[in-house]
Amino acid sequence: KEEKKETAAVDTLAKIQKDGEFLIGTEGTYPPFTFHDEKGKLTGFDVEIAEEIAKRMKVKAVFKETQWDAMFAGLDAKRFDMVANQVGIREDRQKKYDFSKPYISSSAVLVIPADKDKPATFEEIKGLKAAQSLTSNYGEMAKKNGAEIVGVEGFNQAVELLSSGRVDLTINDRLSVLNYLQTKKDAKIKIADTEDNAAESGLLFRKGSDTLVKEVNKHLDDMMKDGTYEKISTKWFGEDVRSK
Amino acid sequence: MINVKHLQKSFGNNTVLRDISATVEKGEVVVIIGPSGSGKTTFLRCLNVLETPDGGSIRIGEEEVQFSQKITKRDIARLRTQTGMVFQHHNLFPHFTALENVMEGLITVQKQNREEARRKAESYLHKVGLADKMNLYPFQLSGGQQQRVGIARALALEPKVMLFDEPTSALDPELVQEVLKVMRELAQEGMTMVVVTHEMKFARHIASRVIFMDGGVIVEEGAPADVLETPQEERTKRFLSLIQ
Amino acid sequence: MINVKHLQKSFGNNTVLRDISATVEKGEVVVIIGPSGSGKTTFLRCLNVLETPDGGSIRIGEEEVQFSQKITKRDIARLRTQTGMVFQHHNLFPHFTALENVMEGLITVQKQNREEARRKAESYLHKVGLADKMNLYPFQLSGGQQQRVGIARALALEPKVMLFDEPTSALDPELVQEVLKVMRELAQEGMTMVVVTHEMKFARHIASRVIFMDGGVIVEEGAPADVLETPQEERTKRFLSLIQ
Amino acid sequence: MYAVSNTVFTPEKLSLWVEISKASFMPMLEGALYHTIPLTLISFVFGLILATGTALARLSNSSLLRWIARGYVSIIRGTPLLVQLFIIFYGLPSVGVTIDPFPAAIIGFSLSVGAYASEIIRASILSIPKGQWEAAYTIGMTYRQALQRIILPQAGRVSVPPLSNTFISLVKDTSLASLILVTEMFRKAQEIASMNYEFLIVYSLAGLIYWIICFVLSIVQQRLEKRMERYVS
Amino acid sequence: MYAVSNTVFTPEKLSLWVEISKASFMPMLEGALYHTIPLTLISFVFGLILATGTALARLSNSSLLRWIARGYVSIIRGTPLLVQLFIIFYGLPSVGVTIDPFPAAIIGFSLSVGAYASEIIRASILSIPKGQWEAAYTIGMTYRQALQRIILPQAGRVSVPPLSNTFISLVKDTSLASLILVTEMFRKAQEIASMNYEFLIVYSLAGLIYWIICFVLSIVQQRLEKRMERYVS
Ligand SMILES: Nc1ncnc2c1ncn2[C@@H]1O[C@H](COP(=O)(O)OP(=O)(O)OP(=O)(O)O)[C@@H](O)[C@H]1O
Ligand SMILES: Nc1ncnc2c1ncn2[C@@H]1O[C@H](COP(=O)(O)OP(=O)(O)OP(=O)(O)O)[C@@H](O)[C@H]1O
Ligand SMILES: [Mg+2]
Ligand SMILES: [Mg+2]
Repeated sequence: KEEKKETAAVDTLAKIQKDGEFLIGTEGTYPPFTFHDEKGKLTGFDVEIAEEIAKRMKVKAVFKETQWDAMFAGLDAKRFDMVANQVGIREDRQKKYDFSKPYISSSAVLVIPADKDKPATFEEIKGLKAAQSLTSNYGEMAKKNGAEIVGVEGFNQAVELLSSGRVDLTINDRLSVLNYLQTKKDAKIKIADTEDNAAESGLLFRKGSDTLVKEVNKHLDDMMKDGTYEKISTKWFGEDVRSK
Repeated sequence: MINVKHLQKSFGNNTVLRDISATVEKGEVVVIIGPSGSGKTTFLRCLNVLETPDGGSIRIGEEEVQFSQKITKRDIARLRTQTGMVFQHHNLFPHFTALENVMEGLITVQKQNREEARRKAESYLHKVGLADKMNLYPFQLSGGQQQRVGIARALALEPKVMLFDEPTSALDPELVQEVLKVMRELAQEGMTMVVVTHEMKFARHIASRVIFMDGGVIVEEGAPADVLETPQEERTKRFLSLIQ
Repeated sequence: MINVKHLQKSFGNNTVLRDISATVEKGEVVVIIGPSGSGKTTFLRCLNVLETPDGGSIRIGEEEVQFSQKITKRDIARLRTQTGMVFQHHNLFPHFTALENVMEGLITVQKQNREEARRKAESYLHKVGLADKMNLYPFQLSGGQQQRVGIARALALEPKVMLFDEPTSALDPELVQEVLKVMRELAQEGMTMVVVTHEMKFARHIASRVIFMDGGVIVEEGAPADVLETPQEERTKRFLSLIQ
Repeated sequence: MYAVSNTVFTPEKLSLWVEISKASFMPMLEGALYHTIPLTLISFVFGLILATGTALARLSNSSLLRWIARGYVSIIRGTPLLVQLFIIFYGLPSVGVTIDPFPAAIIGFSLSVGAYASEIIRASILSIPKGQWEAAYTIGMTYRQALQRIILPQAGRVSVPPLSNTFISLVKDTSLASLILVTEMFRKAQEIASMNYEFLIVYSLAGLIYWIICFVLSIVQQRLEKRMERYVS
Repeated sequence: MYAVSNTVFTPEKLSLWVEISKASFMPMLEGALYHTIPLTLISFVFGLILATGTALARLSNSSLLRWIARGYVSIIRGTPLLVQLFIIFYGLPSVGVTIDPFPAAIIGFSLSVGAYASEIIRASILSIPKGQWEAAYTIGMTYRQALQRIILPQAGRVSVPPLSNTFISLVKDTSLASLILVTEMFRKAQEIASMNYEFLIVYSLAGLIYWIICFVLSIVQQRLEKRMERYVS
């Protein structure tokens, strides 16, 4: 009991190195960032980035999959050491958590039903119904442009609502929309407008994981320099999505 | 008043009534005795069409039903209004007071108005000696009082014939008399009655006729003095020796 | 054999037994009669400590318990082994066969081995005339047979005294005799018995003594001929006139 | 299997709890009053009507009716409510039926209550002694009259305790309505937590509110039971 | 309230259903066999033990025991299972108790079954006529012997139908285990659906599998009931 108390007091990085395991929380249901392929294997951009970091730290990446809300609770409860799930770097989050340096930036796109041509631009969404997830930055954007927000669990539900004509639009992450359009050939949605003003995401840590954040940032820098990042990025998106 | 011809009733393979024929004149009190399982209850229930006979016919008052052909709900209803039934276990409606129990048939079935029904119900409860218990619920009454409410409930509908199925056999011995007293008075007023009972005193002194049933047939019938004191049949003798 | 002194029992405000004292000699058959609610059942249940008396004392065989002081589970157990009880409603264990019902007490309570218990149970079932029904479940037996199994179950434990609470009053009239016959035989073998019953014939011919209870006191007791034919007390006379 | 760490409750943590509770209590209560409770009550009433019909169908002589009722009960009880709501809200549009969130939720929950409660009502009807039917028939009542005047009032009393279970489950199940865009209480909790990231605290608070609702309900139930029991000893 | 659109079932859609069902059936079945079913069975067994203890506590003479049992039942039934699992898995670590996912799920579900089933078992014990206790006492049995040999076997029979409801609910409730990192069947469904975006199809399929499990269970229940009813007419 005494010994365990001691180890708990030690910082997260030391614990990871001692155990040889890096516990990473992720949703596992958010393609192409973190999802299961046809064989059921967990994969995706975030997963591979996290795996690469773990490799460079010479520890094993152990992924823990759960829902969005449980992901945060799990980080708080020290069930995991890090979250890799396209968590947008936002001020309110920074108050409670530490972020790595941004490892991806993506643009926002305006998505509308395929058989409509309104709204065509972000300016036209005023007064319309936008399906937005509680947890993303895009809801703020929609609100700022005067749309009426319909709260949803995630992108998939937003698409269902769009397809069934219950809402007029959703603003979402360009990369995941592109993945959707690629996967689902009979998609009933389309991209109407793109906002280049990009949002950045980072890996998420408990407050006080300074040494771990520093370590992860170092490996991220290395990856971006030696071409590993570009390789992973191109594999998933056909382009380099690093934050400029 | 009652005319039963070739009545038959089976439950599955078990033939309970085999070709019963019997007549009851207006004002007669017929007591049916017989061992357990001999079909006494089933016979009464057939008179009331709580069981549908398989064959034969029943005439009560002016109404006649042939059971060899298909019978309708209307036939059953016709026959049923002719009789009132009192069960071994009172079967009062537990959620109604004594008064409401008696009024229920008058209001719901005979569509009398509440005031009229109440007056009539009160007079019948008075008749069975329960003027002071009218507003009690069944569970607040003793077994003998419950039985008497049951009698009043049946009487209030002014049936041509009253059927009693062991009305005292579930009662404590000293409560038996109060129920028999009411039945005796009814008989003296000229009510036509068919009574299944093991009260030999009642049979001896009140019955105009006694029927001994066994194995689904009428084994012997006649004046009480004859059947009870000098039975002709072996089976009657054996049964009487057992219960006396 | 039994010695009861100043027994008292109330349920809340309702005093059911007021200072009952009575003695039963070895081999005596005492019949208790009295109107409903007079406390007959409560008296028997006190002898068996199914109800804990509020005061007085009970001695059965060598065991004596004072109820004015605090009694223990052990006291209850001591007294209880002295008596066997037969209820109005048989209370057989429905999930056991007749044989198992009789064996249960021998095995679970007296810790006899199965073979011995079976032999004993069989002999007692034989005694009550049920040698051929041993492997039937209670629901497959008639009321009279069920009561006889109940008697065998109590007898098998070889109590000093047998208590009967209206053992025949829930039975069809022609089944009464088979139970009374078993009780008669028991009495003739010298078993000490306390019997609550309304069977006047049994009281007259078998009882060594009759006790008439009313309102929680013993109103009158004595030889059957005296109490039943020439009662001294007004209350006894009234009761006897009601039930005969 | 479990490890003991040194993170325990501190005064700061406690004050955090208090602060967050204060901030989130009102919005959640609002969610409860405007959505959770109306949704529960309306669905329960419709569900009971449906359940009574289903119970009678299962007890009827028509084997067609019996089979329909059995199928309905089996499907609803055998599949998760989540899936049912999903199909009603997201599935039906593809066959041309689009229903608004609140009515869709009412339909979903009523169907669910209807299935679960029908078994309870059926059992209570069966628990009424056959003699009650017969007594009703002997005084000349029809099936319908006997049912309405004699059997259902008694069956109602018998089914209050088990139905209150169904009701309490329903209160909590309404949290699934957020899936089809009804902003009930648990949705509010999620919204609040997604802003302050204190999921544990906010959810616990939501649990507390549910518990209070259920507690109040159980008191109502006891009252009801007592009132209905006036006629049994 | 609802609108009719022109999107209806087409042959292509049907073949899509078939294809997706084929691809996702095996993984989901795996999830069911390796997680959903064991989780259900183990929790149910522990839950029943807990429930029996709780029922006896609620019927005991000790008012302390009675209050503990009442409190436990009230809290568990009054709050959503989701919140309970959340607290066990993400809340307890902050007071120093960290439990692995599978055992945590077992604890959560057992506590839940324990509370719901305790009410059922309590009612069944109460439904056994007092005469059975008395008959047991008169042949010299102790409370414990009477309970074990006479009362519980009979109460068990009475409680099979309502317990099977609890069991069926449990099967479906285990889907919440994904919240605390147990990859049960519904999690598999979510994984598959998030990859191919065919939520409606995949969830319906999951519903079908649940329904099959429940259907099989209800057959088992009927068998069990029949076997236990051999001694009543
Ligand atoms: N609803 C039923 N289904 C099947 N069998 C029945 C039914 N009702 C009665 N029986 C059978 O019919 C036979 C006669 O029963 P009935 O109740 O008419 O006898 P009884 O003369 O009234 O006997 P008791 O004196 O015990 O009341 C019995 O063998 C009984 O088991
Ligand atoms: N457990 C109990 N709680 C409260 N009152 C009771 C209880 N048992 C019996 N009584 C009351 O005690 C009184 C005597 O009852 P008891 O059963 O001893 O009478 P009894 O002489 O056996 O009557 P019966 O002939 O009807 O069996 C009655 O007023 C009854 O209501
Ligand atoms: Mg009969
Ligand atoms: Mg008594």
